[in-house]
Amino acid sequence: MTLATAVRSLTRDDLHTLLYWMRLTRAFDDRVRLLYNQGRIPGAAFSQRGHEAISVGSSFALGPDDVVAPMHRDLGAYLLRGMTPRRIMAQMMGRVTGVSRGRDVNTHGMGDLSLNIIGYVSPLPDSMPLAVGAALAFQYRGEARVALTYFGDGSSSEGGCHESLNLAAVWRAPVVFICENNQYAYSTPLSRQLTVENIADRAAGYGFPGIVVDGNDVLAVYEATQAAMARARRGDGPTLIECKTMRMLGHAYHDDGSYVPRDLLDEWSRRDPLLVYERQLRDLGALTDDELAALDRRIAAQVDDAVDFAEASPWPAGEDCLEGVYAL
Amino acid sequence: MTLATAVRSLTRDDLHTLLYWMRLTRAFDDRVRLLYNQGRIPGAAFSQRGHEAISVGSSFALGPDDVVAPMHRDLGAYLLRGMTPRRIMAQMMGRVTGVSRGRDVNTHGMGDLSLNIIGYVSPLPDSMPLAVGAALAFQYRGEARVALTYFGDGSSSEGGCHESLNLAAVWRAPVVFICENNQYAYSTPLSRQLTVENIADRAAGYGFPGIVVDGNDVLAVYEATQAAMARARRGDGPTLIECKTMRMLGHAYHDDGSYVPRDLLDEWSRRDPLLVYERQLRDLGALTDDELAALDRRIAAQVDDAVDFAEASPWPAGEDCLEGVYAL
Amino acid sequence: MTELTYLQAISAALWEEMEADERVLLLGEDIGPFGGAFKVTKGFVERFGERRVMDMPMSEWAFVGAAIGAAMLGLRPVVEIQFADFIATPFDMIVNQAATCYYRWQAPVPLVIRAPSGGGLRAGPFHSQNPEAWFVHRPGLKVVAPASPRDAKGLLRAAIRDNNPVIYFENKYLYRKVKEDVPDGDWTVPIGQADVKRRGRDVSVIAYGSMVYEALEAAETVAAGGIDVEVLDLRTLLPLDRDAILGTAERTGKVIVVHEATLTGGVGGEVTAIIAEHAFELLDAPLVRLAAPDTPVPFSPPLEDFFRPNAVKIAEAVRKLAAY
Amino acid sequence: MTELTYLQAISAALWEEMEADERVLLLGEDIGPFGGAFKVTKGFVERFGERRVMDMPMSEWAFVGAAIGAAMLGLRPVVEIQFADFIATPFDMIVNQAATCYYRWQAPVPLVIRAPSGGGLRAGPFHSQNPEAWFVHRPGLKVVAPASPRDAKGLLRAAIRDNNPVIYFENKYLYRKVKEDVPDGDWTVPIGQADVKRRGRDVSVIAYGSMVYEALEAAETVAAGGIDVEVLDLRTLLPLDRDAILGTAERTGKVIVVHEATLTGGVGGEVTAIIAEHAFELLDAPLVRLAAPDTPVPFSPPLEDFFRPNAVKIAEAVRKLAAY
Ligand SMILES: Cc1ncc(C[n+]2csc(CCOP(=O)(O)OP(=O)(O)O)c2C)c(N)n1
Ligand SMILES: Cc1ncc(C[n+]2csc(CCOP(=O)(O)OP(=O)(O)O)c2C)c(N)n1
Ligand SMILES: [Mg+2]
Ligand SMILES: [Mg+2]
Repeated sequence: MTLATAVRSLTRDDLHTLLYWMRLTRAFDDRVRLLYNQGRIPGAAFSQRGHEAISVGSSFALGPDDVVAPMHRDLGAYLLRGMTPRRIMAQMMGRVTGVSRGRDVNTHGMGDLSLNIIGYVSPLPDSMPLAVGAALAFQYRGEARVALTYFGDGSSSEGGCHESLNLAAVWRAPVVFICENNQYAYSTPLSRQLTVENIADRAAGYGFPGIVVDGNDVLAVYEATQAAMARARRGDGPTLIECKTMRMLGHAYHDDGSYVPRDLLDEWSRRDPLLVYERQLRDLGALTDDELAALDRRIAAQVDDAVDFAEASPWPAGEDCLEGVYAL
Repeated sequence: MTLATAVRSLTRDDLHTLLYWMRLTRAFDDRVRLLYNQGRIPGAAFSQRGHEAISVGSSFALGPDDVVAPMHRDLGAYLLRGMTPRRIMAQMMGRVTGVSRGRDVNTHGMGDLSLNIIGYVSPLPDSMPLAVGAALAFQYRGEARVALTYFGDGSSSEGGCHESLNLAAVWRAPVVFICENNQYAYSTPLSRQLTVENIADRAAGYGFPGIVVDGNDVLAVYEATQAAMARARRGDGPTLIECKTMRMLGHAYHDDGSYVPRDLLDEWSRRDPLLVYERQLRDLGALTDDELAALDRRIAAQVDDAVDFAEASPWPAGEDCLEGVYAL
Repeated sequence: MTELTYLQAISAALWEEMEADERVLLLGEDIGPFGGAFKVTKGFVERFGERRVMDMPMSEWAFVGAAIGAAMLGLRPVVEIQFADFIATPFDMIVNQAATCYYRWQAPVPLVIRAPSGGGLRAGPFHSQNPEAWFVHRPGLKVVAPASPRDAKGLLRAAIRDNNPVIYFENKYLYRKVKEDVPDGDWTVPIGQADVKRRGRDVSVIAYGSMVYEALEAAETVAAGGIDVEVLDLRTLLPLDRDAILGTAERTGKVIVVHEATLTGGVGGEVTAIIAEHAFELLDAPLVRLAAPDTPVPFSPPLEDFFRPNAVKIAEAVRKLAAY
Repeated sequence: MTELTYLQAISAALWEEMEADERVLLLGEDIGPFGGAFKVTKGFVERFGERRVMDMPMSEWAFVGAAIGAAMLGLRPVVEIQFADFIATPFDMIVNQAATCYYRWQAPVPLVIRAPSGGGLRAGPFHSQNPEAWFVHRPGLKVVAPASPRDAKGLLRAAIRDNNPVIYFENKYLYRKVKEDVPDGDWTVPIGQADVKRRGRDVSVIAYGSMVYEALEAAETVAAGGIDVEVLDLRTLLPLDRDAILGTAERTGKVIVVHEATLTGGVGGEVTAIIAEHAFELLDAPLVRLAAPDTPVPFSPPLEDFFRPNAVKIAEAVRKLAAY
């Protein structure tokens, strides 16, 4: 999407909405890191830095009835789809007010069917077939809804990735797969994971389009997703969109990520998705200093509020763990 | 391989050796079907008809130290690699003299490391990573050996297929994968399994060659495998060879295969691998009626002998089942 | 009442639930035109169409996962795993995904996985397994293993209507071997209730699946010798019917737990432990387990006959225990 | 003697076996330059090179399968599954392939699968599991679960030298929490032998993994009240050391079996059943199991603390049983 097209298809409000979600994602994530380092978040938490354009740009393309199955670097998708910072922060802290009521850790298990969000489990890429199944339900009932899900470069090597892509192809299912190629699976670089340049090229093996986009350009991600959603909604089946990016911090906050070459990070930090987008908006004359400052103030207040809410929320009672293993 | 090339690279003896293994495979399989129908073979047995050129042509390309992991339609490979008709028939009948001593059923579990044959388990495609691992062992010790294995069109949809191909690629492992595309997985036609013309095209997603050959032309299969083996031995990594063929009978002998369209079978019966090869040899002037008759007599005698041997072999004693669960 | 074989009872439950509830659909390998490896779904695609009777590519992990996703979005999928032995392939999807979604984020997963299990058919190590114990060790799942046509039908109906993932182990050996009158109409066998299939005073045999028939046969055999055996059919393996287990232990004071699965780590250990913990004082003799020995399921008839528990072996164990 | 933590003991065993035997190689995710998620293989790639310390793409099923193939062809691979929770992914390859090749066609599979297991670390439902019971129900596998640094080292050595697939459950909670003098030199702890970690006359606590320490702590607590507890550390879960289990039951007549895994279908059932079958007459009280409740492993500290068995709960159970 050129800036020009973006401006044609998106209102100024839309452009600011995107900015808001990206910056909220960044600010929330920065706070999580801080809290984690202060020992105020038990367990672990995944870094989001570098992934904001992907999670926000793609989920912005969803219609209200579409379903999304975000993964561990898709904080932006959860937020954008209506999961409040309060609930998510309480989730991070294991409080009863958290999405999973203290049962699951960090972004795991943050599903809410009333928001059309499917939560994820840790084994990867176990959300892919769920999205295909959601798409199957839409087809089954003749609904014009689409399912969107995500997987990493590392997860692309798992057998389940292949099975899910193939099943979606055979069913011509209304599903969009976003591959977040951040060049590492934990500490393992691409060179030890696969032998091809683009994961998206594998889509040819399933007979549907595989597209490569700049994962640090929120408008590009949005446009590609939007087109793929439209295609799926038309009944033309799945699309695989590979977003090239870089994980800018460790895998999770206990990991300093020091195995990533410094200059690779330097190079990508110049392409920081927030910087890129801010520059685009300014070039368009669609963002003023005051607007940005006001937005950031609003965001900071929201994040503060989320932390206050979470820390004021009660811990679950021990014996609560026994309840609700089975649905009635 | 044109006939002319074949004649250049293969001796008349070689050509007759191929003929022998193919016709032995056919005769043995025909006998198994007969015995099964007579209730003389307990359990089940997979049909081999149509697959003779693939199993024989590919395994003929193996050097003595190479390892093969054949599957359920690769009777020809077991025979060619030195598993005697006697042992195999006794295996089919569950006798102590069978390859697995009565423990496993039909072609399952017919491994013998002294023959460089890896046996298979029923879940598919569970031999693929074993072949990759054998190839890893060769690399590890710097041995110029190659591993060869097989999988079906149906098995190509399993996640393990993808993982194995990718792992082989990342390791540049000396392994050759033969995809036996017989157009059905049990009763399920290709159209319900995948959306692309050639499974071999998926090799592009792993950065190694994917080749399509006529699976009913033993010389073509041999030539392609031979080239792939040489490539692997040179250290240039894996190859995927897709052999197009047709399963001419039911999945196994309890299945009449009546779901396969009659005219599809008719069409392919004209391309019967034994007929094709016989014609090729006759065109070359490399086969006389007398030779063929003598060969078939020799084969019939061998199969008779195998049946006699198997039926004269003792059943295992019940309590034998307790022994040998663990290696010392 | 209609006389049905075990297999017909399963088919009937599927058929009737599909007639009654548009949300029910079937996924599995070769279940469409072919009617399934065991013909359980013969005629289904003709009646319900390919939309509701879906032939799957070989990719158990993904189609179980897709069934989970579809279940979350309002369908009620019934998946057939062609042989229970292949349930190890989608294992992760079952134990990590299906079993935990409700606990973690309150997403019900109304999913049934049908797994034809069991031996005695000369089918070797990979078409004869009884892997139920793995799932009994996974909170969030329910596990059933009916023995009679009546229970097969009633439990499958209950499983389809349950809002949790239910693993339904159907015993292949029984498919065409057992037959009984099954009531018509809309009734279920509640998940979680064992059933006393024979009342007796001297020894309890607790069993499930094909072993229920072997136990009943053994009971007849020893009855001639004056031993009165009670046979408890567990029917559901998770949750186990603790009251029924303790009840039979209390009534006879002597208990044998029988299963076709291998001994070590099997469901028999759990049942035995429940009794040893909660009915210890009522016992008149050591608890006894009778199960397959700890080996893969061997193929050759003499080996499999030795391997598989049966009425003769049960009768022997009953006699010994009665004499204790 | 060298003082080693549990983690150091594991590293040391790997290191020394790699030094001693060129056939030993390591496969796993992030085990190379990164040194593994828990740093067990820190420094290994520098010493042994990428040929012997292989970082894997995420494809557990295939790399376990490749390890099986390599093992058949003469290598002795040690695979790290990053968290035991992910062992459900290559489950088929372990239970169907690795476990059965020797039985079926006499191909030894000298393979070790290291699986860091256990909770108490606020890691939630998928980084805290204790899935050992699944494998205990699979003939052809061996399963070990050491508690002490000494056993961790000796059992890992024995596992690497064993010609069968061994699942080695290492308890993450213990990695840096326990430390002891470990003898130098070439010795092993034989697979299949339990160990009495504390002698006592009144009550036996049978445990493994992290629960051994909780049991020992509980024993100290109740000793003040005059209850003398014997603690048996199973160490190997398949094959179980029947003699040691029956021996401790005989000595005290009162047994509690403890594990961190969830109760139903856990290894505790098997151990309890063995006693109820073979030492019934020597028992002075009902058998008792103490395990995690039947739920996924919850994350939040109060939930996990409630969920996880510990010394306090064990001491309470011991007091109750002693008073029986
Ligand atoms: C089946 C499975 N194996 C291993 C892991 C451990 N693990 C968690 S995240 C991760 C790396 C994931 O890499 P990628 O898919 O590229 O996603 P990223 O974290 O880079 O966004 C690994 C190995 C897992 N979660 N699931
Ligand atoms: C994991 C797994 N799922 C299902 C089966 C049951 N099954 C045995 S053979 C077969 C079809 C195999 O098709 P293909 O790979 O094309 O091989 P073919 O039999 O056609 O040679 C199926 C579904 C199996 N063996 N393994
Ligand atoms: Mg990544
Ligand atoms: Mg096929």
